[in-house]
Amino acid sequence: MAEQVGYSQKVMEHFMNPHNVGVIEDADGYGKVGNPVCGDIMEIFIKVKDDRIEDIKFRTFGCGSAIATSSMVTDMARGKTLDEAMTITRNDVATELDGLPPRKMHCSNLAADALHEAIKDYRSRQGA
Amino acid sequence: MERIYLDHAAAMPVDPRVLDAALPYLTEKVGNPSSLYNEGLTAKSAIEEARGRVADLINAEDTQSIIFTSGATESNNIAVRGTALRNIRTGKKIAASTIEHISVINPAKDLQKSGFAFDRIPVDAMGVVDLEALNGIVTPETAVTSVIYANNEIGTVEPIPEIAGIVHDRGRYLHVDATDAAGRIPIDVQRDGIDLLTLSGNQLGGPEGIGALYIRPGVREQPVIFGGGQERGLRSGTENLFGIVGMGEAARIAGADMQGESRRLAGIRDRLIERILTIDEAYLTGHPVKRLPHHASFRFSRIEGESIQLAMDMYGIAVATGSACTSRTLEASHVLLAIGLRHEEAHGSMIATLGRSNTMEQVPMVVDAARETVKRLRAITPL
Amino acid sequence: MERIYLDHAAAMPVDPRVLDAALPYLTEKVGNPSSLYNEGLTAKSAIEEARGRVADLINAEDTQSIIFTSGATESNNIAVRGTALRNIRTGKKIAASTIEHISVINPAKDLQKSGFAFDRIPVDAMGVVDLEALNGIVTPETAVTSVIYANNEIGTVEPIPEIAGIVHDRGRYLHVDATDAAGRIPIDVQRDGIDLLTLSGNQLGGPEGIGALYIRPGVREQPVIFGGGQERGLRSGTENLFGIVGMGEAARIAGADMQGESRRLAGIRDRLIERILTIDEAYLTGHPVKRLPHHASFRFSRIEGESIQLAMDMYGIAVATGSACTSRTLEASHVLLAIGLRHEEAHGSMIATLGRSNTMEQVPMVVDAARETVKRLRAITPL
Ligand SMILES: Cc1ncc(COP(=O)(O)O)c(C=O)c1O
Ligand SMILES: Cc1ncc(COP(=O)(O)O)c(C=O)c1O
Ligand code: FES
Ligand code: FES
Repeated sequence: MAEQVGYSQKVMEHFMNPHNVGVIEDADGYGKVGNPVCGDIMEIFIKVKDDRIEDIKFRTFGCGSAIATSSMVTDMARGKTLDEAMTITRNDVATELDGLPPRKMHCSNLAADALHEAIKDYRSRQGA
Repeated sequence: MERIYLDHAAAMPVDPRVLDAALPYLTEKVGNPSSLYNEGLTAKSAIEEARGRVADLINAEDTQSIIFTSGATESNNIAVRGTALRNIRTGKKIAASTIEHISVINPAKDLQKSGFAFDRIPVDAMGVVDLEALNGIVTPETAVTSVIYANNEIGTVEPIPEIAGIVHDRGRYLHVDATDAAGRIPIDVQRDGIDLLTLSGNQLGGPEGIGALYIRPGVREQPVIFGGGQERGLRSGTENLFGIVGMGEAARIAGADMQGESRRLAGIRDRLIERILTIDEAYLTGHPVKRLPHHASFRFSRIEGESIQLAMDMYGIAVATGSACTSRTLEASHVLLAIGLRHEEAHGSMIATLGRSNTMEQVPMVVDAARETVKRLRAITPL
Repeated sequence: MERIYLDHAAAMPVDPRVLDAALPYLTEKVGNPSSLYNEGLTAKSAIEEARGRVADLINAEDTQSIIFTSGATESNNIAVRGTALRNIRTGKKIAASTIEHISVINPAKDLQKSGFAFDRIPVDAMGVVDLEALNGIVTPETAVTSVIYANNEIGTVEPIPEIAGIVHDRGRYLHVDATDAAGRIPIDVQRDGIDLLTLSGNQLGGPEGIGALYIRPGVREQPVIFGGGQERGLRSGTENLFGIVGMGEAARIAGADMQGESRRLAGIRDRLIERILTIDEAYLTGHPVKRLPHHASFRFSRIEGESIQLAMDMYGIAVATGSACTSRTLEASHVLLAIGLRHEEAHGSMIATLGRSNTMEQVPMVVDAARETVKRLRAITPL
């Protein structure tokens, strides 16, 4: 009945111990998105082998949900084919995290976009 | 793990002495203060006694110059809207500093819809009101000029007597929001030249849901809320007896304890500031000297404040932040922008406001937690 | 001498169970409900739980349809001013019964200054709204029509579902002031067809300084007080956590206890009315049957209410009066005039509103005191 208060347990887990943090120096694809409204910035690096995401890392400047969605999307994408990874939506990420506060759904749920940018970057480098 | 609470500017526990004094007015000493039966007279006396105590704290010339409201937000609304509308013959202009609380800014913006001009007075990089600019902006048509006594986000204390001098030379009334300053530093409305002063009950150690507005005798006001005509017609509604008695007692205690307690907190504050500033790319916001004794505020480059708040909480420490990400509108703090920070810089703010439960012994724990927090968040930042 | 308190409609002691539930939020469980640290989340949860309990009491379709305010006066102001201004395209008309509380009437009068027409809906001699007149007065331009659920001076309960039918046929929104009715008789905003409903915390057995406004989902509102945007932007100001939790608990208790307690009080009320009416030239005001279970109101010819109140107090009994002499404006009660009493008749009013501390055993004492009081005052009246 009452509206959810604060972040879900899952968001807090990912926030406190984010997975796949860092930089891939020789990345095959790189995506960076930012939200001009509140200023969050996310970047995702991918390493691709046989059309699959073999390695993935991120760095994020932003709030709890910005960090948690980045961590979650990298988990979700790892091991997927590029086509599969392209189908991951912002909503999927939020759902996997057991939801986000409504206010945060649009502004700091950009991780899927960063992932898609990285894949597009990879594809354009392949000249596809 | 014992928690360390450092957000007293947002909400404070009620002083146990206040509770003792005010609780009977919730249970036994209940009656309509406008009625002449016994319980009503008791209630009325209690209210007038509380009014006197609040008047004493700020050296008001007349107890009747204090009206009780539902809180600082409402006091600010009356001071801005009520003064402007009642003194419309002065002119359709109002002015306020760029670092006022949003409960001053938003009623001022609302008046713009009714044709009022709303002028903003800039502050310098430390948050001090620019007196020359003030002198240029305020005119005889400015019915009310609003300047915060000390800002809640950056702690800077304004030179109110000088500001009052200019406002009275140039314009009409000076309203001062003393929500965070009262009970921390000595306020004297007569010495300071203040026409209207906002006070919060909770910020004095009293309950929430109660506040007061000092109105210098002779200043004309109109209400924002209309009804039964309580509080000289300026704040209708059955009196919040528990809140009023509590705020009165809190004002009395604040007056008696202020000197000692403020000195104690300033000691903790100074140590905290000194130690936090040893963290890489950590900066103080607000004035290094002219600041509230219980207030320490910072920014850390390249990280964001909501994350700071969440991480500090994991270490058992409650702090505030002015980050856009925690605001309802997701906009950067107008206060941090007003002191000249860029959006990215305004993001990484952390505010600690001290109170009775805080001790010098807590400082190392807070500093260690902050250091760890900054390290963690910097490890994942792309900036 | 044990005192008998019969002015529960003015101010009520807080239920001890409410105190137990709410006190921790004054002392330990303190934090900014907008913040994400532990104390903030606890505060936020407590607020949302309280909101749910208030919603349940009136069968609101959505907990978010409840906003907390500083009391019934403020809720009425938002319901009248906020609705009228936000729905100005509907038309610049508002309507209210002639027996509304002054916190409905005065904001309506203030709107007249902004060009609104303010139409009054008459009531009959028992205080029941004239449905035919209502049908004639409300038009498609009437943005909000305000009718009290049950009047505080005469106890009459209005036929709200019928009124809602007419208002929705003819005009726009129906606002109902349920300050005195809630927790006494069952209210169901969906069944009753209410768009906006005013509730008082204290009248439910909670603290003073807290109230609520139910706003049917889809009804557009604007705030009266501007600031930080709490309560969906409709009531800015740091949340009064103690008040909110207290009001929530009071709503829960009221829902659970209402049937039994109202029946008990109605028994006392009926006996009191029966016995008081044996006094010479004593009359019931308001409806003999459709009245609040805890409400007994009278008038005595040829004597004046302030004197009645003072004399009853000498016998240890606290009662209210609608006499001009006790009002701030020294005007006769608009409610008593609206039911057709002449000025002289309106003078001699005595109102008894019952609560938990009252018992059947007190009735003879009250009646004896009233009889003596009337005798005394009649002995010196020239009328
Ligand atoms: C400077 C200042 N003014 C006004 C207010 C509003 O106080 P309240 O929310 O208690 O109404 C605050 C609240 O934090 C404040 O810091
Ligand atoms: C019917 C009614 N509405 C509104 C109010 C205003 O309530 P408050 O004074 O608690 O704001 C009262 C107060 O007695 C009342 O009886
Ligand atoms: S990064 Fe600002 S709200 Fe998430
Ligand atoms: S008779 Fe005295 S005020 Fe009315």
